Formats: sequence, C-alpha cells, structure tokens
Amino acid sequence: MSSQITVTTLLFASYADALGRSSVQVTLRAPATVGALLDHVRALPGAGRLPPAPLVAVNATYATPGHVLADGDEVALIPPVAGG
Amino acid sequence: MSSQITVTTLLFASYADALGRSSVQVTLRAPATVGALLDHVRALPGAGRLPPAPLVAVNATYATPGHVLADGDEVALIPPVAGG
Amino acid sequence: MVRAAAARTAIVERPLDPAALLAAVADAGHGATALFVGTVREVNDGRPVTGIDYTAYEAMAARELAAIAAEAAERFGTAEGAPRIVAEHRLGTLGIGEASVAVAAAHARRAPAMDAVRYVVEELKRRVPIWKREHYADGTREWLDPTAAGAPGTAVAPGTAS
Amino acid sequence: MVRAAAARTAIVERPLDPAALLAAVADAGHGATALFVGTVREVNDGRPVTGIDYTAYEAMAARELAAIAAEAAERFGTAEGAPRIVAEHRLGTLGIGEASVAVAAAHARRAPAMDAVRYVVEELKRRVPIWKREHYADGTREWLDPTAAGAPGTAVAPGTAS
Repeated sequence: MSSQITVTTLLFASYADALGRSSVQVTLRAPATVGALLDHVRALPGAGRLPPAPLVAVNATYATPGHVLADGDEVALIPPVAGG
Repeated sequence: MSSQITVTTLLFASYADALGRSSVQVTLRAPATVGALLDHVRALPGAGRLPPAPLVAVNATYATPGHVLADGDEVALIPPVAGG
Repeated sequence: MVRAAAARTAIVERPLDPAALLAAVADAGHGATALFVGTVREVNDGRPVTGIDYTAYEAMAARELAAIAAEAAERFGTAEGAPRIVAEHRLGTLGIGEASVAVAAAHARRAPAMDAVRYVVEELKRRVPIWKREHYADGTREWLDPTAAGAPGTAVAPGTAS
Repeated sequence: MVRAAAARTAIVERPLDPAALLAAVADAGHGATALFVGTVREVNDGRPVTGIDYTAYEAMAARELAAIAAEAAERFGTAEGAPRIVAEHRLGTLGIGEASVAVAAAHARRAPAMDAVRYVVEELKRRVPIWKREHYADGTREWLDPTAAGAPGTAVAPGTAS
C-alpha cells in the first residue's frame, strides 16, 4: 500500500478564475481527507479568494471534509451553483 | 312596477338531459328569489333527477338562493363543473 | 420593473397550441415560464375512454376564466410585476391525446409563474362552468360529476355572491 | 395502471425545444402535462444583461440531474404510476430570451405532474453544479452567486454524503 495518493482537483467558474487554472494535481500523504486536500489548495496562489469552506465533490458526488480520499480520486471544488 | 317577472332559465349538461331541454322561460310573482325559481323548476317533468340544491348563476355570476331576481334576468342551473 | 398585468383568456372551439401560449407570454423581462396542458386520457377510473364532449355556459365560462386569470395576476404579482397569463379551454368533441385546457404564465421569477399556472388550473376546475361527457369503448356516454361518489352532487357554491 | 418511471435528463450544448419536451412526455394515459422553461432575462437585479455563459462540471451535473428526476418520479408516483419526466439544461453562451433549462412532466393527474416539475427545478437550482456568468451592457462579466449578499458564499453542502 502506497503511503502517498494523488488526486485531481477540478476548479470551476469563479474558483478557476481565482486560481488561474481549471485543475491541479495534488499529492498527499495517506490517509488523506478532503479537509487535508483543502488545506493544500488554500496554500496555492490566488486561493485567498476562495471561501473558508467550499463545497466539495469526490468522484462527482458531494462529500464532507472528513471524507477519506483514495489514490486517483477526482475531487471538485464546487462554487455556489447557479443553474436554471 | 310590474307584479310579475319573467326570467330565462338555462339548463346544461346532465340537467338539460334530465329536463329534456336547454332553457325554459319562467314567470314568477315579484319579488321572486332564486329559491322561488328553483321551486318552480322542481315541478317540471324530469326535474326529479336534479339535486336538492343545484348551483345557480344569475346573469353569469354565481348567486345564492336568497338572491332577488329582476325581470329579464338570465338564470343558469349549474351542474357540478368538470372542466380541464 | 413593474409591468402591467396582461392576462388573455378564451373559450375556444379550435385545437389548442401550447407552443403558441408559451410564445404569447414570453417577454425579455420574464425569465420563468410555466405551462400546464390537460389532455384527454384513454382511461378514467378504469373505464376505456374513446373521446370527450366538452360543453359550457360560454358567456359565464369566459367571464369566470378571465376573472381567475386576473386574480392570479394580482395574487402572484411582485415588485417585479404581475405574471403574464394566457389560458384557453377548448369545447367540442375531443379525441384521446387532444388538449382540452392550456394555461401559461411568465414572470421574472419562477415561483410566481408556477403558482399562477396552478391557481388558474385549480380555480378553473372549481368554478368555470364547463362540463364533459365521456364516450366509453362500450358505446355509452356519461356526464362527469367530480363532486359525486355516485349520484350527481351539489357542492357548496364556489365564489357565491348573493 | 402502473407505468414504469421514465425519466430522461441531459446537459446539452444545443438550443432547447420545449415543444419537443412536451411531446417526449406525452402519453395517452397521461392527461396532465406540466412544463417549466427558464430563459435569459434582459435585466437582473437592476443591471442590463446582454447574455449569459453557462458552464458545468458536466459529469456530475448529468448525474445529479438524473438523480433529481428519479427522486421526483419516486416521490410523486401514485397508484396510477410515476410521472414521466424530461429535463434538459443547456450550456454555452446564451442570448436574451434563449432557454437555459426546460423541465416537463406528465401524469394521469395534474398534481403529480406539476409537483414533479417544481421539484426538479428547485433541486436543480440547489444541487446541480452549473454556473453562470452574466454579461452586462457595460462590458463587464460576473459569476453569479445565489447564496451571497455580496461576497462569494459557502452554503451548507446540499445532499452531502460523507
């Protein structure tokens, strides 16, 4: 079992504008939660414009900060949705 | 002032079928209420198939049995409505 | 932006065109449009239906339907204006799948549009003097009485005025 | 008569066709059809709008919208069956009056049809990861945040699963 995992983190809309990119690969020491990933993302340039607790989806399903990530997970930071 | 009034009474749907006609001219002694008109209609052949207290409209507006009729009013007996 | 209430209602003897109703209420200021269409079903209460005759006290039906639409425009108006409403009911003999009633409403916001459509449909069924006689597969025909569990009913007068 | 739930949902990049949605849910056993269409308004919160860019997390948006329609079919089903539901959301740059979302539902009875449409629209706006950037007449563009009174908000997670 690997001691590290790599997850793809997707950024959309205002969050993509804030960080100047639409995705970022993040490598974390396992076990890693959504919260740990968020701590990592908050250190990125431009992340100061993100809210303190953005919504997160893991593999296209809403997830809590305590959700434990697996290697290869697709994580998305979800800005306030505005469909319709 | 006339001591009698004549009103046209319209019958629709199952009520028209029951009485075998779609309208009837009724002459009543004034002052006459909707209730008095209903008493008159109930004496007509076939009226036994009408409910005891049918809905009534006077000049295309729902009216109560106590409503006082005027000469020339158009009164309608309204079967349970079933639009849509 | 306050807009004038614009309700258009009609009792008609031609086929209804829901797309035309949508177009009729559309407006660049109205981001939400709701529509209801009632059509003749092939089965009612377990009996196979082949068609329905719709008949009305036309003068009163037109008047009640217009009053209902005006009530809805008033009731569901907001600071952004009254919903724009179009409602039509068809009379005559309709076959399976044909539309008997269509109600459309548009507003800046979705809730007033949907609420207005629902109000018009519910009140129409409660107050507008229209009757239907179903044709059954066995050749019989029967006037529908939504108030009855069997015999012709005598509901309390809707919106009675003395 | 119990009918199978039949929900069809899609995130698309082509113009929406509300009449096609009405046709898609139509059925001889379904006498009631409800529709909601959301279009781009010329003004939002007092600012003149010239168009809107819609973008989405497409895989998740498709999945959430399908889940919402399935929930509505389940929630508003009756002994006469589940409502038949079709829902589409458009992505890309839309001009004033163009439809961004269309939801249609049909059922034997009117309440389940109208309730299903409303549920899908409300849940879509709450849960489906779609974002819009308004283009204003002064040339600026802004991502909309329905949760905010000013700054980008952080609402409680909708339907969060741990």
